[in-house]
Amino acid sequence: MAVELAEAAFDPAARLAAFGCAAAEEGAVVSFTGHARASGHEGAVTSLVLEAYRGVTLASMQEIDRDAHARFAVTRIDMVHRHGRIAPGEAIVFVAVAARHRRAAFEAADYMMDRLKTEAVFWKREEGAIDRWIEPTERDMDDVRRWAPIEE
Amino acid sequence: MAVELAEAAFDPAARLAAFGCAAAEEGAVVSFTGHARASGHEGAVTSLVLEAYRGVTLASMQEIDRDAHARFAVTRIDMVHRHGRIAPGEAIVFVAVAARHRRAAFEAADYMMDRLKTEAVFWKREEGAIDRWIEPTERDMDDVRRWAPIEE
Amino acid sequence: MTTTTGDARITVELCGRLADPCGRSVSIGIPAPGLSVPELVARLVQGFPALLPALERGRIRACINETIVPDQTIVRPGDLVALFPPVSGG
Amino acid sequence: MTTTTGDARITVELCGRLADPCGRSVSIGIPAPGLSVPELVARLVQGFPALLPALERGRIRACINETIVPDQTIVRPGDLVALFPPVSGG
Repeated sequence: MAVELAEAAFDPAARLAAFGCAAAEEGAVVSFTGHARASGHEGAVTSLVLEAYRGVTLASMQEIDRDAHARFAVTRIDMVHRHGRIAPGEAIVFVAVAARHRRAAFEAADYMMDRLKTEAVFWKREEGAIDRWIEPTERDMDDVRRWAPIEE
Repeated sequence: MAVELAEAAFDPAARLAAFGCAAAEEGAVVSFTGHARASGHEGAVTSLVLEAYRGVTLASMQEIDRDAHARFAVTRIDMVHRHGRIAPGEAIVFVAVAARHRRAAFEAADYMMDRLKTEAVFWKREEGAIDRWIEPTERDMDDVRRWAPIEE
Repeated sequence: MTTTTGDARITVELCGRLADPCGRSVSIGIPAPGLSVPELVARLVQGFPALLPALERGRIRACINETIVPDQTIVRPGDLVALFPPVSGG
Repeated sequence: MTTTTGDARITVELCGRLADPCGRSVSIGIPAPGLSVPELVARLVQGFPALLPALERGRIRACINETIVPDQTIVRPGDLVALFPPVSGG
């Protein structure tokens, strides 16, 4: 499936519909959608701006997709991440994972989101009451450390 | 949101679309869809039959929904589970969870699925090459034991 | 079809795989003061020996009047009784 | 705008919050044999003191020709150079 960096808004439900499932082998489909919130740490947010860098951003997403395939017994992954200006309520990121068993699907989606939060090449700014750059939180760093490196 | 026991087929993507998100506070939406597979442990499966029991089945689903709300910082849950005869590829169960933060959404969905697999009042039969009843596996029992009871 | 007698008859619904040997419900006699769940199961096996293998395998729970109950609960005439083999949704 | 000199000029793209003090890119001179990443950062601060607070905070990584590189990597004239503050998607 696709790993996609999108500037335009997208519809997570349409994405899930297109993802579907392969009846022969995929018993489980997990999706995660991250939405821009209308309230940040510092009050009202009028938009979220995601900056990407040339080919490096998409490559960082593709690496996370590859690693999830290597690490979990999943059959297909769909990943889309927006850049540019995002209005409150709009989807920023969507991942869908299909697998034979639910645990692999949950874990792969969780893993990809932890890595997207801390390693995907984006810089994120909230605009609104106060403009501020958002960097990974301590919690985000703790989350991603749950996934010990796999042995080669 | 709804906790629903449905006899007719439903569309997980339409369900996710209807679930949406509240821009003010819901940054994360996780969905899980369990699909009937065309191949079971004993070969080809032509249909999956889910038997429910009077009001007890829905009540068991509602209890899982209530417990997830009590246990995780989630804002809304949608849960639908089919009974009756289900064709390969069709959705059996769908849960969606909205939360301010992604970890709560992932954990609540994971938790609900573990409990639905082992505690929701359904009996499940694969029909096909060999007809067989499906009961929770050792793995399912291990999965649900990950969630230690919360202290009252 | 039934081979036991008692002061009153109740219908026991048999859920999931428990319906395979004898159908989805059977009728048996029980004493007017009622029986505990294990006593009911024993009486059921007495009346329907074909149920024995199914009732011996896995944890069987009773549901009385749409509530899953502990084994020491007394089943009384007039109760809506069902027996549940291990459940599994999803 | 620049206060340093060298054998060649390169443009350094400044990503995320690094663009706040001086804009999205600056041009500086570097010696023809190149510089390590910390040396480049030091030269940048020399030329653009307003960048110092932003470059001192958090782990800053260099990206050369669209690849994130270790600090000991040598930046040479002609390279496509960017500096990355900590990233965060999702």
